[in-house]
Amino acid sequence: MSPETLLTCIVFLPAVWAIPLVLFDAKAKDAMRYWGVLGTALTFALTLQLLMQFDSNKSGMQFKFDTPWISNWNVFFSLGVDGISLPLVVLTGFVCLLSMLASWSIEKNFKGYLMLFLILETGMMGVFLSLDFFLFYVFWEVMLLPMYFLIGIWGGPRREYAAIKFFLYTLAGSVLMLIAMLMFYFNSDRSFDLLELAKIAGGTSAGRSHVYGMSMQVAAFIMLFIGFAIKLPSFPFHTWLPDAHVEAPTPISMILAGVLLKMGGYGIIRIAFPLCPYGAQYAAYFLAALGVFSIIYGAFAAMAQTDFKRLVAYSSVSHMGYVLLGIAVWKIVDGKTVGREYWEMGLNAAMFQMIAHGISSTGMFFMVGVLYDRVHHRDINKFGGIAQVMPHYAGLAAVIFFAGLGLPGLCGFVGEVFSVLACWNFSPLLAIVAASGVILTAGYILWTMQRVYLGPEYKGPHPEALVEMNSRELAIGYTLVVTAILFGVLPHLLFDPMHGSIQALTQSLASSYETLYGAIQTSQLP
Amino acid sequence: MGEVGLNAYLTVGAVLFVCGVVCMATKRNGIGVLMGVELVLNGANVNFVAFSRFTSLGLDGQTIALFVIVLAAAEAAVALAIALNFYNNHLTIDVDRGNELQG
Amino acid sequence: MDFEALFKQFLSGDVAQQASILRSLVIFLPELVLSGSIVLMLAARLVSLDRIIPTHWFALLGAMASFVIVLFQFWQFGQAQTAPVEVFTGLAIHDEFSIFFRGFLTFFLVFVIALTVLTGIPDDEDAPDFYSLLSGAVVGMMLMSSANHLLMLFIGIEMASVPSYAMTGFLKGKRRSSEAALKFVVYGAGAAGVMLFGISLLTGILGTAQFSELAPRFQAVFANHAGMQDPATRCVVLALLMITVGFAFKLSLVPFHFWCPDAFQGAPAEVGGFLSVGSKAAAFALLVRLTTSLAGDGTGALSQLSLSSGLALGLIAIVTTTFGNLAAYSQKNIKRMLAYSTIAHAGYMLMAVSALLVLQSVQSDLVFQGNHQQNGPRAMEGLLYYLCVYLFMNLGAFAIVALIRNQTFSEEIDDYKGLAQQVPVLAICMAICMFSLVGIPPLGGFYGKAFIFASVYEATNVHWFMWVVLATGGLNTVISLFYYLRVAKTMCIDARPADAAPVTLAASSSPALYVMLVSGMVVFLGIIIDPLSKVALHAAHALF
Amino acid sequence: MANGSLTHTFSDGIMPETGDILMFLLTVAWLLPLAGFVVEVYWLCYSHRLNKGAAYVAVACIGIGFLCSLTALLYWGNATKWAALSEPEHHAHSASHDAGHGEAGHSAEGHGEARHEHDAHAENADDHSHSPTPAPAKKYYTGTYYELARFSGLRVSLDWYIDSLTLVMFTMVTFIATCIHIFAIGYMHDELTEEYEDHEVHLHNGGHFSRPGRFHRFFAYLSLFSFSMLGIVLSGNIFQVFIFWELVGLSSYLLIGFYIERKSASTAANKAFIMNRVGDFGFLIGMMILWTSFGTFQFGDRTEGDHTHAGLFTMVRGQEGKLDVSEDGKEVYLQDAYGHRAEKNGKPLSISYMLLVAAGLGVFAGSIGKSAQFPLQTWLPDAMEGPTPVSALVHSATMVAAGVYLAARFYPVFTPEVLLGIAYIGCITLFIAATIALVVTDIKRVLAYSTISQLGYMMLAIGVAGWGAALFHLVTHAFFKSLMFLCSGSVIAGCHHVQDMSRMGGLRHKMNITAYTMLVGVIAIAGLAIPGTSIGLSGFYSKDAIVASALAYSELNPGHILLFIAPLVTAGITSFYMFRLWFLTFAGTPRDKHVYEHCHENPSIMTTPLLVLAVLAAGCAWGGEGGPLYRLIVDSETVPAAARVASVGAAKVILPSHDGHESDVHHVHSTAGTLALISAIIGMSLAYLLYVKKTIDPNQIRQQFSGVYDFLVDKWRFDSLYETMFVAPVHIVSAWCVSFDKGVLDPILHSAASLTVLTSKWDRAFDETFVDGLVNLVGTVTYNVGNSLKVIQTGRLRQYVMWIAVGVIVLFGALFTTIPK
Repeated sequence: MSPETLLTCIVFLPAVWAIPLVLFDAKAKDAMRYWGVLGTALTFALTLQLLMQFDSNKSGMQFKFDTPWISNWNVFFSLGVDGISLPLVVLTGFVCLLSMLASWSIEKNFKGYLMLFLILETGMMGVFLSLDFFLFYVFWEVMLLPMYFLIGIWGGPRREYAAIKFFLYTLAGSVLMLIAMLMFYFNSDRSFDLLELAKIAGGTSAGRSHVYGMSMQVAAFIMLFIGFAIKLPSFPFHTWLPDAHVEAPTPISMILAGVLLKMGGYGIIRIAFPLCPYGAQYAAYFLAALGVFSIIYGAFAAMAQTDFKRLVAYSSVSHMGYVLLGIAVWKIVDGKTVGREYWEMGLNAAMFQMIAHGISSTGMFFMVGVLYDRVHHRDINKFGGIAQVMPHYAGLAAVIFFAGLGLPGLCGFVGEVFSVLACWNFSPLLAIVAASGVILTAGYILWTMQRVYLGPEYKGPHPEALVEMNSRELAIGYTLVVTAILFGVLPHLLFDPMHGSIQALTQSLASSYETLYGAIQTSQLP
Repeated sequence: MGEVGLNAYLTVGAVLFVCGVVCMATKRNGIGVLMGVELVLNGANVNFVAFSRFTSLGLDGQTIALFVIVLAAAEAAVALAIALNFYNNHLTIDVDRGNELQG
Repeated sequence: MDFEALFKQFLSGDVAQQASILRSLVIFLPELVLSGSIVLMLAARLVSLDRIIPTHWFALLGAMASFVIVLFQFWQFGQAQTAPVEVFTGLAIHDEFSIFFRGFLTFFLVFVIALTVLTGIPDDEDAPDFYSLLSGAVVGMMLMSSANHLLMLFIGIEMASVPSYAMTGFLKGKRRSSEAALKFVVYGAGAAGVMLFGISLLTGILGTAQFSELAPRFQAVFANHAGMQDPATRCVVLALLMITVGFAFKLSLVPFHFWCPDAFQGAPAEVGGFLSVGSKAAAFALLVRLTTSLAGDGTGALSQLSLSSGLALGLIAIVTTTFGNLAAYSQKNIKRMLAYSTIAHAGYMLMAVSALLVLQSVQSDLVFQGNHQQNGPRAMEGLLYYLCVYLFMNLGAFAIVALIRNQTFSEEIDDYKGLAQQVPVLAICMAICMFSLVGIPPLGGFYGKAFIFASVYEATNVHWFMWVVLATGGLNTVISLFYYLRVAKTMCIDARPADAAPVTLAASSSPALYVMLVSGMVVFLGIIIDPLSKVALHAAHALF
Repeated sequence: MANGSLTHTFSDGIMPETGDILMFLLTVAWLLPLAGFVVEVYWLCYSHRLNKGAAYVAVACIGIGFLCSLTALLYWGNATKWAALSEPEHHAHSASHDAGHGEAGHSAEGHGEARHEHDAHAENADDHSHSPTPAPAKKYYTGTYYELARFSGLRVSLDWYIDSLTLVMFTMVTFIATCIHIFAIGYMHDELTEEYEDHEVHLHNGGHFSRPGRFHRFFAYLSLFSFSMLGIVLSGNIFQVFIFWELVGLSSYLLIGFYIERKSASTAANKAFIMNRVGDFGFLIGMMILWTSFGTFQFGDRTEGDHTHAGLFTMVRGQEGKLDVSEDGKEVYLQDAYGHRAEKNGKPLSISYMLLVAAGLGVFAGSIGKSAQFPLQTWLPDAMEGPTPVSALVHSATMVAAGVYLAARFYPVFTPEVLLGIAYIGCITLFIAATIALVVTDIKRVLAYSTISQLGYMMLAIGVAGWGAALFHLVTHAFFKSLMFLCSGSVIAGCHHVQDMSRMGGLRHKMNITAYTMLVGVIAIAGLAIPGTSIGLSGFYSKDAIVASALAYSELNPGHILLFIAPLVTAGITSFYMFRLWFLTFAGTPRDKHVYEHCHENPSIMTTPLLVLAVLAAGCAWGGEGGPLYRLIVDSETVPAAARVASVGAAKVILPSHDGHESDVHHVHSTAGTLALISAIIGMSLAYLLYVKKTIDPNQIRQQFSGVYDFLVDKWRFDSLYETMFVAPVHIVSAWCVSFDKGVLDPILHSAASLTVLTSKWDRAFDETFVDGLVNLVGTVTYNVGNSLKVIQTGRLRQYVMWIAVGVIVLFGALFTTIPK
C-alpha cells in the first residue's frame, strides 16, 4: 500500500479497531482479548511494513504528506517518518502488542479497558509520526485521557492520586508547550510545520533570515524542555513516575515505561533542539548535568526501595538520565561545534538507549507483574528463593535485569556506555560522575536479584501460587529476551536506520548555530 | 428670567438615579426595591428628554423615553409577579429572607 | 433623525420607502416566525387546541422554521456578496455576523426545546407560557445580535432578560426557585437601569444613538485632547462604564456576577443551560458590535480609547476567570458549580474581545509579521468557535444534570458516585463535556481556547499586559482541571454506594441519544474544525 | 623500490592466508564454547537430570577449541619458520622480512594484515622524508568481524588481533580449561541427582535444604566463561576487551553464586561483581580519554582501501616505539601509520601528557579490579565460595590473569609514571596477600591469597619493564596454580567437603597421587631449584626473571629499592606458606580421625588431569629465558620494552633494558636468581621446622605476636574498612534520596494536607479523593481561596445591588488612572 495510507493506517487503525468493541457482549472476554491482540498485532505488522519500505540511506523525512486540517490557521495533518521516529514507531507497535498480551489478568470492565488501550496507542503513534506542531500537540494530549482512566480505574489502591498527579504534571507541561508553540507560530509566517520552523531557526529558510531572537529562543526552549522533561522524566519533575508506575496495572506500566517516557526524549530531539538551537546550546550544560544527576539520583533512590515496582520505576529515572545526557553533549567553542561526531555519537546513544530501555524496562515491569499476579504483593524483602520454584522464569528475569544493568551483549549496555563515552568530549567532570553510575546500577540490581530470586526458599504469602510461567507469559518473556540480546549483539541493526538522520540533524544544528553566532557577534539578533 | 439649562435637568436625572440606586440597595421591602428600579429608569428618561430638547439628539430622545416607559412597565409587571411568587413561598417580601442560595 | 423618517414613511404613500420597510420585514422573517409561533401557542390554548397537539410542537416547528430561514438568508448572502444592510432605517443591521448569531440562537433554541421535551419540564398546563417565554427570550437575543442602535441594544437586552426572570422562577412551588427569580429580576433591573442611564449620557453627549456614527463623534469629542480633564470625556468614560455594567450583568462578569450562581441553582437545569449559553452568546455579539464600532478605524484618539478599554476588559477577564474557577472549586451542588464555570468561561471569551480591541488599536504593520488586518477577525473567529463548542458542551452537561435529577431528585455531586456502572452513557458523555470544558484535545473546547490564546499572544506585541492575561489563562486551565475532573472521577472511578437511588437509562432511549448527539458534536468539532472555523472567520469579517 | 623487491618473494600470498587461517581457527575455538553454552542451558529440555551429556558437550567444545588453538600455534610457527625461537638479535631481522613480504602481497585486500615498518613506506613510497632505519617488526594480524556502530568519523567494531601472545594464551587457556572440565565431571558428580541435599543451608523449619542437582547448569556456566575469556584474548580493540571483561565478570558472578541458596555464596558473587565494577569505572574513564583524544579503540593499524588508519599503539609509539613528546614535555603528538605526526585539517593532533598518564592509570584500574590487586583484592578469597574447579579455572589460572594480560597488551600506551604506579600496586599486593596467607587455615583460601600474591608479582614485573617475565610467570603460574587448586579440590572431594587444614594431615597415605602432584605444584610456586645448577620447575624460572628485572630496575632507580626487597622477601614467605599447606594437609599424622577414615583417593577421571598438569607445571618453562615458551612470548613484545628507556615525565625513572646479553637485566640475573633461591629455601626449611619437626610450636608464635596475628586473620581489616567507608555511606545516601523525594519534593506538593483535612467536612471527602501531591498544593490553596470567595457570595440581595454601585465606582477609578491625563 502507498506510504501515505500506511502512515495513516498506523495512526488510526487502533482507534478504529476500538469501535466494533461496542458490539461485543461484556461477558465475551476471550473474544475481546483476541480482538484486541489482533488489532495491536496488525498495527505492529504495519509498522514492520513501514520498516521494510524505509530507506536507511536517505537522511531526510520519508513518506511525508500534508493535508490541510485547519486551513485558517495553517494547520496541516502532516505525517512523515525519518530515522529518528521510525525506531520509536516500531517500538510502540511492539510494546503495545506485548502489553496487550499481558492484559489477560485484567478483570474489571474489560471492554472499556480495551477501548482506552487502543485509543492510547493511536495517540502514541500520532505523536511519533506527526510533523505538524499543532497536530503533535493534539496527539500529545490525546494520550492523556486514556492514560488517566487506565490508571484511575484499573490501578491499585492509591490509583486516583497517581492518576491525577500524572494528569496534572502533564497538563502543566503542555500548557507551557502551547505557549511556546504560539511563539513559533507568530514569529514564523504563521506556520506550524516543524520542518519549516526548523529551517527558519537555522536561517536556511527560503527568503528570510532567522527571526527567532535569542531571548525568545531561550524562553521557548525552557518552556518546551519543561514540558518534555516531565515526560522523560528528569530529576525535579520525576515524582509522578513512581506513583503512576506503582498504581498502574502491569500492562499499563509496560506502556508507560516502554513508550510514554520516550516521548520526552523524542520531543527534545525532534522539536526542542531543532527549533531553538541557540536556546538548546544555551542550556546544554544544564541539561547534561541534569541528566547525570538523574542517573545518580535514580540509582540511589532505587537502592532504598522495598516495593519492587517502585524500584524499577526509579531505575527508569536513572536510565532515562543517559538519554538526556546523550542528547545534550553539544560542545561549542566560539561558535564552532567541536567534535561534532562525538555529539552525533551521543544522540545515537540517546536514541539507542530509548529503544533499549523500552525493551528492558518493559521486561522488568512484566517480570514484576508475573510475580504480582501470583502472590499479590511487591515487597522485595518478602521474596527470595524464586529461582528454586520458578527456574525458567528466574532465568528470563535475570537476562532482563542484566540488560537493565547494562551488561555487554544485552541492549542496555550500548546506549549507556556510548552516551558516557560521548560525554568526555563535552565535559570530563560530568563524564566521570556519569560513569560512576555503572557501580550504583550494578549495586541495586544485583542486590534486588539476590533478595528476590536467590536464597533457599520463599517465605512470603501465597507460596502455593508460585507456579512456572504459562506459555503466554513465556512467549512474552522470550520475545523480550531475544530482542534484548539481538540489539545487544548487533546494535548496528538499530544504528543503521538512525544514523543518517541524526548525522544530518547534528550538521544542520551545528551550521545553524554558527550562523546564529555570527548574527549575534554582528548584533543583528534581538 | 433665563430658561432652565440642560445641567439642571441632568442634575435632576442624576439625583433621581442616585436615589433609585440607594433605594434598591437599602430597602428590605421587595416592592420598595422595585420602586428604586423605577426611579433609576426615570432618572435616565429625564436625561433623554432633556438631551432631545437641548442637543442634536432631537426626537430620538423623546422616542427612546417612550420605549423605556413601556419596557419599564413590562418589567415591573414581571417583577411584581415574581415578588408575589416569592411571597407565596416565604410569606414575606423581606428580600433578606431569601438567603438560602449562597456560598 | 430616523424616527421622523420612519413616521414619514408610514404617512406618505411613497412606494420605494414602503418597499424598504417591506424588505426590512422580509429580512426580519425569522424573528417574525418565532413571534408567530408564540401567538399560535397562546391562541391554541384559548381554543384548548393544546390538549390535542402538544404545545412543544408549535415551539419546535417555529424554531426550526426560523432556523431554516436564517440558513437560507446566509446562503443568499453567500451567493451575492452583499454589503451589510441597515434595516428599519438603521435601527438594526443585517450582515453575516448577525446572521451567524441568529442562526446560532435558533439552532440552540431547537436543542433546548428538544431537551425540555425529553426531561418533561414544563407540564402541559404551563407549556404554552414556558415556550412562549423561551421563544420570546430568543427573539430578544436575536435583536441583540443584530442591534445597530443604542435603543435597540436596550430593547434587546430587556426582551432577553425579562422572560429569563420569569423562566428562572418557573417552578412556582419551590422556595429556592422564587428566591432565585427575585434576586435575578432585581439585580437585572438594577443593572439595566444603570446601563440605561449610561446610554442616556452617551447619546446626549455624542448626539446620536446610531452605532455607525459613534466613532466619528468620539473623534470630535476627543479632538481637544484634554484627556480626563475635559468633563465631556469624563462623562463619556463614565457612560461607557455604565453600559459595560449592563453587559457585565448579562455576561456575569466579576464583580457583576452575583446573580449567576443563585439564579442557576434555583432555576431548573434546562433553564440554566439556556441562560448560560444563549444570553451569553447574544451579549457577546452585542458587545463585539458595539466595541468594534466604537473603536472605528482605530486612528487618533480612538486608538487610545480602544487600547485602554481593551486592557480594562482584559483585566476584568482575568479577574472573572480566576474568580470563577476558584469559586467553582469548592461547590457541592453541580448546577452551582456549572454556574461558576460559566462565569470562568465568560472570562476566557472576554479575553478574545480584549485582544481584539488591543489589536485594533494599532493599524501599522510594524509590530506584526504578516498583515495585521487578519488579527481582528482571527480573534473573533476564536470567540465564535468557542461559543459554538460551548453551546454543545455546556448544554450537554446541563442536560445530563437534568436527566439524572429526574431519577435521583438530587443535584449534589456526591450523589453522582459510580454512575458509570449504572448508566455508562451518561457518565461517558459527562466526562467528554467536562474534559472539553477543561480544554483538552481532541475535544472541541480545546480549539476555541487555543484560538483565543493565539490572539491574546498576538496582542502581547502591542501591550505587555496581555502577557499577564495569557499567563492567567494558562494557569486557570490547570486550576479548572480539578473541579471538572472531580465530576468525571466521581462518576467514572468511584464506586456506586449501595444505598444510592438506582438510575436506569437505556442506551437506545431518546434522552440517551440526545445526550450522545450533543457530546458527539463536541468530539466532532474537535476533529473536523475547518468548516466551522471558516464560517466563523467569514462572519467575523463582516465587522471590519 | 620496496614494491619491486617485494612482489616476487616466495612467501607471496602466504601471510595473508596465515592471517585468515589463524583467525578462522581461533574464531572456531572461541565460538564453540558459546554454542556449547546454548546447548547446555537447555540440556534438561531434551534429556533428564542424571545425564552427563552436558559435560561431554562442554568438554568436546573446549577440547576441540584446544586442538584448534594448538594447530593455529603450529601453523603460525611454520609460517614464520619458528623465527621466534631463534636467537633474539637474529629473529627480529628475519621475522621482520617474512612478515614484511607477506604483508605487502596482502595489503591490497585490506583485511587481516601484518603491519610492518617497511611496507608502511612501500605504501607511500613517494615521501621518504625520514631515514628508513629498520626498527624491529611488529608481527601481528588484525581484522574486523563486523562494525557495531559508525558515527561520521568514529567507528566501533568487533575485531581480532593475533600475535604470538594471543596464540600462547589461547593454547594455555583452552588446555587448562579442558583439563579442568574433565576434572569437574568427577568433581560435580554428586550433582547428578534429583535430590541434592545441601548441609550448609538450614531452612527456617530446621531441616536441610534439598534441591534437584545442577550438573548441566554448571557446565553451561563453564562454557560461557571459556567463551568470554577467549574473547578477551582475541579482542582487537580496547572496547571489545571491555565487553568481554564484563562477560567474564558475569560468568564469574554466576559461578561464585553457583549455590544460589547459600547467602554467603550470593553475597560473595555480588561482592565480586561490584568490586570489579569499581575497577571498570576506572577502565571506562580510561576508555573515554583514549576515545576522545585518539578517536579509535583499535590496537593495531587498519587498512581501508589504500589508506592505513593508525591504531592506538602506532599513534602513541609510532614506528620506532618512541613517544613523540613536545619540548615542554606537556604534549604528546599522535603519529600516523606512515611515521609522521598525525594531522587533522593542518593542526598536528596531540594529547596532554598528564591525560595520557590518566588514561593508562584508568585502564590499569580495570586490571586492578579483575586481578584482585590492592586495594580491590578482597573479593577473590570470598570467591572461593564457588565449586573448586571454578576456583581453579576462573579465579586462579585465567580470569584473574586477564588483568595482567590487559596490562601487558596495553603496555605501549603506558608511560613510565603509569608503570611505576603498576609496580608499586603489585609490590604492595604481593606482600599483603602473602602475609595473610601465612595464617589462613582454609586450604582453598591459602591458594586464593597465594594467587593474589603471584598476580602481584606479575604486575610488579610489568611495572619494572619485565614485560616478558610477567607473561612468562602468568603462563607458568596458570599451570601450577590450577594444578594445586585441582589437588585441593581432589582433597576436598576426598574428605567430603572438609576444607579446614587443621582437620587434615597425613593424607598422603590415603591419596598419594593428589599428594605428590600437589608437591610438584608447591615446589614450582616456591621457585625451588637444585642449587648451583639452574635447574628447577617452571616457577623457578619465571619468578627468577621477575626478581631479576626488579633488581635491575632498582639498580637504575635506587630510590625504588623497595620494588626489589618486597618480592625477594615475599619469595621466602611464599615458599613458607605453601609448604605449610602441604605439610599440614599431607604430612604428619591425621588430626581428625573421622575425616581421615572416610577420605579416599578419587577416580581416575579426576586424577588424570592432575598428572597431566603436573607434568606441564614442572616442565612448561623448560629452558628458562632461552626456552621456547619465553621466546614465543617475547616475540610479540612491543618495541620499547626491550631497550632502556628514560622517562620524560614527572617521575624521573629509567626502565632497564633486557634484551640480549649486554642488557641491564642480564647483568644482574644470576645475583637475583641466587637471592631468590636462598629466601625460598629459608622459607621452606622454616615451614619444615614448624610443621613437621615441631621444633618450634606455631601456637607460641601465635601468642607472641597475637596483635599481628589477629590483624592478619582480619585480612588487614580491609573488609570492615570498606564496609564503613563505602557500603554504609551508599545506603545512607540512597535512604536520603528517597526521603528527599518523600520529604522535600512531595511535601512541596503535599503541603498543608492536614490543614485541608481540618478545613471542612466536605473537604475531608475531597482530601481522600484528591489530596497529596502537587495536586494538594494547588488543590488546597485553590480550595481555600474558593472557600474564602464564598464569603462574598452572601446571598444577600441588597449587598449584591450594592456591589453594582461599588463596582462602577471602582472601575471608574481604575480607568481614570489608566487613561493618560
